[in-house]
Amino acid sequence: MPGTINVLYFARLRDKIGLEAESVDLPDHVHTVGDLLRLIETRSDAHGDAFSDRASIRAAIDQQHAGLDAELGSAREVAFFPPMTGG
Amino acid sequence: MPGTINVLYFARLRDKIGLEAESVDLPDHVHTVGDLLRLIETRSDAHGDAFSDRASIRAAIDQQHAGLDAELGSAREVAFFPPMTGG
Amino acid sequence: MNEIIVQVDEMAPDGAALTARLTDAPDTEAGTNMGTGAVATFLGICRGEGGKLEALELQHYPGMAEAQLERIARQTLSSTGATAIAIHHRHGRVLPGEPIVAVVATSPHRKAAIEAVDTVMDYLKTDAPFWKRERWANGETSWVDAKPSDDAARAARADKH
Amino acid sequence: MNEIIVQVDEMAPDGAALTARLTDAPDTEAGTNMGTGAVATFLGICRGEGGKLEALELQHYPGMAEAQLERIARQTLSSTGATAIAIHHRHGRVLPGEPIVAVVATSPHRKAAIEAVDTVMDYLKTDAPFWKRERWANGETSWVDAKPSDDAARAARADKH
Repeated sequence: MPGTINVLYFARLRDKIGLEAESVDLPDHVHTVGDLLRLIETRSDAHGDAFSDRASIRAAIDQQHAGLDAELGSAREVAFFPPMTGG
Repeated sequence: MPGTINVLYFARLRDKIGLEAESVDLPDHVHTVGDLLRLIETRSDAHGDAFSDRASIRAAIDQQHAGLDAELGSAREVAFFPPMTGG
Repeated sequence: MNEIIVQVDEMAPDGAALTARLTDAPDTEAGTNMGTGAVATFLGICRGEGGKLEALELQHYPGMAEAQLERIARQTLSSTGATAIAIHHRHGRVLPGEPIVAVVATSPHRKAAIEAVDTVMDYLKTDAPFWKRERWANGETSWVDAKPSDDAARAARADKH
Repeated sequence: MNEIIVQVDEMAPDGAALTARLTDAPDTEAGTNMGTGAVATFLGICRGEGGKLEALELQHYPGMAEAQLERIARQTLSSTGATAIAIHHRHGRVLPGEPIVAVVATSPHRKAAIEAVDTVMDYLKTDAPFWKRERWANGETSWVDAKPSDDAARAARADKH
């Protein structure tokens, strides 16, 4: 597992956190997308607010849809966002 | 009822009869599209051949779909043709 | 106001041109109130049948053809909730790869526009006075037979609406 | 060979241009074997909401957007039997009346092309990483919420295929 990972935010999450992306150092106990989420939401009140409505959080690992229980493995990029509204 | 009516043929019927249209004098006993058909098919062997497969004959009165039992009324134009193949 | 455009001639139907006429019209609901959220288009193309077909020749009933397209469009507007429908049906000689018919429908939301285009095509197969003759590369010609499945689809529409 | 075209940029999607790219390609089955009998097109348009909307602003996930459109097109080709699919999805600022997305599908017969366009649109709603924000004439902005009905339609597709 790499020591750091690039985390991207979109839509409401980007607005609340005020960042498009940030680099996050991964402690050893972070294995899944859900672990990463619980790590990130403690970074600031804004982060906490952004992730407070768990039901509306979706994620992708290396640009593929992923559930919160998905293993990060050797992922280089994880994105968090609300449900998509394309089309 | 007018004394004469313009009769149009399309597709296979036109090919067999060899005419796009002809004017037909209407005897008093011709009231419906079916009456007209039975009158026309006696005009020549070609006419008889064109109308021999009754199941594949469709008709229109003044450019509106009509069944064989439809009254000619004051119609000026009747068309005979096989089932349509548009689209 | 609903809007209907029908066109019957020997020109190749052009979906984009039809769409422009439907949506750019300055005094139609589709054009000016900006309520249109969906434009569905269908183009029917002459298949080459693996190189064996030289051309389709479409005979039509002038006058009745235009009247039937208009009737089909009007019926479909009321049954689907589409806001505008355009139909351009060609007659005469059509080469493989060339369009035979273009149908465009607009609506606020997707389903009505797609359903309208599909419905118009079902009706065209059975109710529009056009007859297709295939001219084969080997010199033979044959009238295309109507498909029982077309009548069934047409009947299903009539039952539903 | 099946053919897929995807395009993600700030340009207005153009159904006719996409169709030309799909059907004129010299080395695709859709273009050269003359087997294409049907071209269905769908254009999603920004509604003006009765003059209250100033613009839609579409945020997207670069890279993933293109990959997802490609995946959706590939999946839909195999589930519907369409022979070629093109998707052009816009991001950035879109004014009322302007197109957001264009989808084109070709097939030998009508049903597969229409079904393909409808299927792609269902998947785009839930699987394509775009997020719409409404900018209102009164200065307010609001992110568009995903519709439960979109998830239901998406799930129905997944069940069926």
